[in-house]
Amino acid sequence: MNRLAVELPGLRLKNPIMPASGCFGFGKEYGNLYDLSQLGAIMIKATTFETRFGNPTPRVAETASGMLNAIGLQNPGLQGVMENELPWLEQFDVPIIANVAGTETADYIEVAKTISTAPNVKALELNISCPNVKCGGITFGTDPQQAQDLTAAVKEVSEVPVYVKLSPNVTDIKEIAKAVEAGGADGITMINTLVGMRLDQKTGRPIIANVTGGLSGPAVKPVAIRMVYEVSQVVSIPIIGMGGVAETADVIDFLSAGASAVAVGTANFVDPFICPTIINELPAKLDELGVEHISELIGRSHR
Amino acid sequence: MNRLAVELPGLRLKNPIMPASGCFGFGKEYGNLYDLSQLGAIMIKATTFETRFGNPTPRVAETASGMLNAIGLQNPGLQGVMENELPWLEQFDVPIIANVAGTETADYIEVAKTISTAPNVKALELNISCPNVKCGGITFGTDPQQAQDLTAAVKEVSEVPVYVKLSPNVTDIKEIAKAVEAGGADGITMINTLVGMRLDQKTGRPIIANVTGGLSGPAVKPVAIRMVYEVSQVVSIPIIGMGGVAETADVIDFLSAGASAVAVGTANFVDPFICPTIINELPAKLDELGVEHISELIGRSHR
Amino acid sequence: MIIQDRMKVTGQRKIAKNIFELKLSGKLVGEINSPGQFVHIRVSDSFEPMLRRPISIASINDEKSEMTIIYRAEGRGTTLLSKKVEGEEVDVLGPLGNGFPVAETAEGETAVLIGGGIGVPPLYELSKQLTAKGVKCIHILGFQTADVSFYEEEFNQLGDTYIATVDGTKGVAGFVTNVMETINDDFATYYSCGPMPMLNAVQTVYAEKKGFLSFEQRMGCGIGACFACVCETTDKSDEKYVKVCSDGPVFPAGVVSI
Amino acid sequence: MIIQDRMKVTGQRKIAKNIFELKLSGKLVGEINSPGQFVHIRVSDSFEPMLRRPISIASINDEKSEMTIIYRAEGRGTTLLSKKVEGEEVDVLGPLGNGFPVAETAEGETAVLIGGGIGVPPLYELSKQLTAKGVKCIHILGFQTADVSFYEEEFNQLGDTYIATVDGTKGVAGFVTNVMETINDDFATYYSCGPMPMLNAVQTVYAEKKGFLSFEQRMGCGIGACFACVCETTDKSDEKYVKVCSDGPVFPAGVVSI
Ligand SMILES: Cc1cc2nc3c(=O)[nH]c(=O)nc-3n(C[C@H](O)[C@H](O)[C@H](O)COP(=O)(O)OP(=O)(O)OC[C@H]3O[C@@H](n4cnc5c(N)ncnc54)[C@H](O)[C@@H]3O)c2cc1C
Ligand SMILES: Cc1cc2nc3c(=O)[nH]c(=O)nc-3n(C[C@H](O)[C@H](O)[C@H](O)COP(=O)(O)OP(=O)(O)OC[C@H]3O[C@@H](n4cnc5c(N)ncnc54)[C@H](O)[C@@H]3O)c2cc1C
Ligand SMILES: Cc1cc2nc3c(=O)[nH]c(=O)nc-3n(C[C@H](O)[C@H](O)[C@H](O)COP(=O)(O)O)c2cc1C
Ligand SMILES: Cc1cc2nc3c(=O)[nH]c(=O)nc-3n(C[C@H](O)[C@H](O)[C@H](O)COP(=O)(O)O)c2cc1C
Ligand code: FES
Ligand code: FES
Repeated sequence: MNRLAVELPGLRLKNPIMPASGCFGFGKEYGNLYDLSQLGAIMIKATTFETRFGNPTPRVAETASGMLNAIGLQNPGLQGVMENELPWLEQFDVPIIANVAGTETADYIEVAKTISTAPNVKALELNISCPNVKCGGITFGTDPQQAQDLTAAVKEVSEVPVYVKLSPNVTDIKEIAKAVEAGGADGITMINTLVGMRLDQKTGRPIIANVTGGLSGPAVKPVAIRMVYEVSQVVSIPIIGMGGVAETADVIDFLSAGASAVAVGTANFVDPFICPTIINELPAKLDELGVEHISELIGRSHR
Repeated sequence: MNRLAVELPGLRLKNPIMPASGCFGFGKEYGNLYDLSQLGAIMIKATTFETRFGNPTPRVAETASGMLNAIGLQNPGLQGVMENELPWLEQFDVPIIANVAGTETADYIEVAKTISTAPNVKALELNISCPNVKCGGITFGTDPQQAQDLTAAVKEVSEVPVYVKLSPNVTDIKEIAKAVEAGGADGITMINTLVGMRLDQKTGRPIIANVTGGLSGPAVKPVAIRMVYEVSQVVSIPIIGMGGVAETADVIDFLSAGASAVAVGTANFVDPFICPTIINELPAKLDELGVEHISELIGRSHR
Repeated sequence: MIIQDRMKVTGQRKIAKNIFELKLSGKLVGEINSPGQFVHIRVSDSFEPMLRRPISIASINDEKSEMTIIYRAEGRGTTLLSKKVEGEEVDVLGPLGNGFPVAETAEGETAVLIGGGIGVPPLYELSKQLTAKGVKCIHILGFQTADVSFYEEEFNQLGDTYIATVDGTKGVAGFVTNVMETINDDFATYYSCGPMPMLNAVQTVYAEKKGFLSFEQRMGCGIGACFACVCETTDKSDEKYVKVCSDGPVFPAGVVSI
Repeated sequence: MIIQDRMKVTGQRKIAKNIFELKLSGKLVGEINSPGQFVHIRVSDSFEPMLRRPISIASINDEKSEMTIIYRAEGRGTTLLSKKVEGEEVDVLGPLGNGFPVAETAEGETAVLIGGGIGVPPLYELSKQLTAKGVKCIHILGFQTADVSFYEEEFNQLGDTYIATVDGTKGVAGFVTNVMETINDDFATYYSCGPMPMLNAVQTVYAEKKGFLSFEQRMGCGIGACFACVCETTDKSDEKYVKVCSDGPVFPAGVVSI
């Protein structure tokens, strides 16, 4: 028996650890550093229908125990991802979760329909929470009805289970979670970034060219844990938790809060080997906690 | 001319630096460490009509570059504050901003009516954003209509200008800000804490007895700066900014974002002399920035 | 008076598994007025970790303006503290709180000092001051296991010292209460510091005795301003509370509701 | 190959106002393949500061597996780096990016190396490798003021070295371009690293020449995965872009849209 294996809709995970979307590109760079087959899954960078250049630079700024980013969904577009990125990833024994983004419903549908047919794409992650694009993205993520409708529309065309990625920039995240569940979501991924800003000390102007950026990293972990704790108690679909995971102990916290698997974002930049390191450390951590199988930890904060 | 002096409704501030509510008690403890007359103002701990014991302990937990608290508005009640706390503070040449809290509108009115008559209370800070009490508090802070109504009701009875303290736990803080301005608020203070959680590694249970707590400290500064930036562009009443101020550079950032004065919360626990230290460092900082008077910095991020 | 002092590390050594003895010198030492007071230590100049760490003063050397603290390096903060080397400076706020009342035991009387784990350190300075004034001290020190026990020799030099370890690897097998049962009870006062369940047990066994207990709570400010560290009192009439940091950490037995 | 190495500090000294020269040894040095590559340094084991800092490799000593970096201690991260002392370990990711092409200048030809401020360091290893293969190097180094200038002596030993300072406190008063105007233009190649406006000016003055420019951008990952460090290219046809960290930091003049 594999103590770390977790089964989720569409996903047979060797272990519950995967890089978060946008923090791992399409895997190539990290694939030069270690064998990607070690990973539970890979959440690839957001794919839009058209090629996107993204926002002007500077696109990142450092903050206390965190960072801001406003990449703006730069990606080679659906065709590029289908032709170059996904086939390259097929050499690894790892399920791919394709992060799908767009400006309007039609875009999402187009991308979802096509990308869900790629042989290694085992699930979609519907990005309704990107704070860094002018239209679409986050507006779907802050209105329950829109979130539900988009989920339902994408579910209709997708060949694989659909996870919806929630924005933390809302008054009541439980409401959005229930809406996407009602829309037919197979799972939830959370959280995307909190909208933040950093100013240049000398000029007083925003450092990020896009003015605002998304806050990620250990700084946001308390908010992420709280939201996973809240949402896991009001929906019955599984959650892939993220937001500030930087070490093995953080994974335990997300599982305890109610997540069934965990994604690692910003920490990949600090330590490019963080995902395999955590995977290797998990068994000893389970021993320390006196737990046989990792799934026993899920939701123990509120059991 | 005093380069640091700032004038706000009801408040003639020697300088724009004041301790934030709940992080300075009623001044006695810090009064043993330095002369409180140096401060621009003092925001005293939330006062409710009745004496409150607050939440069970543990009430605080540390997080990456921040902390969680769930004190639960412990305070000696209106009568105790009027009889013991405010008179003691009269020995100092410093305006007091009284943080007013309650469960329902009637409580707020009762406290506001009485406390605004104290000779050294120059303004009220309406706490509609405390995340750590079961009812009242934050619900007023997340619904624009309720926020507006409460503001209007308190304005009616208050003898001094009323500032409303906003919660960051909302989808659109601009909306709430506009509502309290419409309700007659003389100013806005922001931000209160973000709702967060920390779990015990061994048991997986929440560390804070109240389960959730309010996140403060440098970790939240990017969110606070973004919100001050947003709100200052849609209201014409002044803002007292806070959230993660820990050094002089942070003050510059809040002013640049659009605040007219700045409160220091959590950092008092790390360095009890932080307020006077910042006040002493400000003139040199203005020189460095080539600014004659501190008010020239206000809102320069979006001018 | 409470001061914020950049104290100099004059020595640091490991005295048991994960247990460190750190010596700090600075003018703060001149302000200490009773054993059992504590200091609030900033372990890093950055905001990570954010909060100060409360640690009891284990002994003081007035001539050298030096104090010793003993702590377990466990979490992020104390682990960083354990890396400080001689010559480095540490930002210390203190002395804080009210310590053990030495005056409550008269010359010639006997006092029993009961410590558990990292509650043991403040009892050392207490015993030094009590024995110096002619009080006979009996020490009962409880530890998890022999590996993490410390200062047996130091306490032995001041008075009879009994060790209890939960796993029996040193001294009596069991808890401090197992030792307490074997001790003559013609003593005047007891003083105790350790985990809550231990304080509770001690207070129950010695219900008839005059005693003083030192408490722990998670802290924010450490000086009484933030209301993080409150404990309810046994006086339920008026929702009374005390703050561990500024009213305590030492309270007469029976005051704090355990 | 890119590796993550805990490199040992073998020396650190201040060489100008706020400018430090740090020597690090470790197996990473064996992976460096061209001057102008950089490393991504984690300055603390905590998450504050969060991100790694990109710093160019200024020179390498293969026998000692040692490299030198030169940096300005300015913000939180570089200030922490400047506190590291001999014997400490530093977490370094590298070597990263593609450096200056030494092969583009043939033996016997002349190369002009133009550096500005903290853009000067990578030119030192470049000059060492060019001169070693028999290229004549002319160095033009621009600084704000004499106080922050460094390595004049080191560059002088490799070839003619001209200094320009904005305030005229050392060398020519003005910018590197003021020196460039006085230089014989029968050289084969130029290489440049410095602030954007300087690169732009250099590129414009030497529009007819073969040149290579090293760029800076704020970075996240440093290895090409996060798209933080993109620059638009002059090829506007297809929204083309390059990543400074993995496609650069060195590009042929004219490729990146400045
Ligand atoms: C008055 C007083 C005196 C103390 N004296 C000593 C002593 O002499 N020696 C010693 O080893 N320990 C002592 N402690 C306990 C010590 O403060 C904690 O072990 C320490 O703060 C834990 O920090 P960390 O960095 O190891 O853990 P982390 O897990 O990183 O701590 C996270 C946060 O929780 C707080 N915290 C965690 N455990 C405790 C605890 N048991 N009590 C209070 N706060 C805690 C920390 O201060 C910090 O804010 C004392 C505590 C108090 C209140
Ligand atoms: C490829 C490359 C090579 C470099 N080589 C050198 C060198 O050899 N010597 C040297 O002194 N400097 C060099 N720099 C610039 C150096 O990276 C920054 O000065 C440094 O990151 C600033 O960090 P800080 O802690 O001082 O500032 P902070 O203000 O604390 O930095 C905050 C954040 O902004 C980033 N940042 C700030 N300024 C810059 C900048 N100019 N370029 C990129 N990121 C920045 C930091 O990396 C950090 O993420 C290089 C930059 C790049 C991209
Ligand atoms: C540089 C960067 C780029 C990101 N791009 C995306 C993206 O394309 N799609 C998406 O859904 N989330 C994106 N995110 C959000 C992360 O997937 C993740 O939700 C967030 O960063 C919180 O996790 P962390 O704290 O571990 O980074 C990005 C985050 C960062 C830092
Ligand atoms: C321990 C603690 C107690 C607080 N109590 C109150 C309170 O009673 N009323 C209130 O309006 N805000 C209260 N706050 C919020 C602060 O006033 C401030 O809005 C927040 O902490 C953000 O600022 P900071 O990051 O500088 O701490 C409290 C914060 C802390 C940390
Ligand atoms: S720790 Fe703040 S009141 Fe005790
Ligand atoms: S820094 Fe991440 S792509 Fe260049």
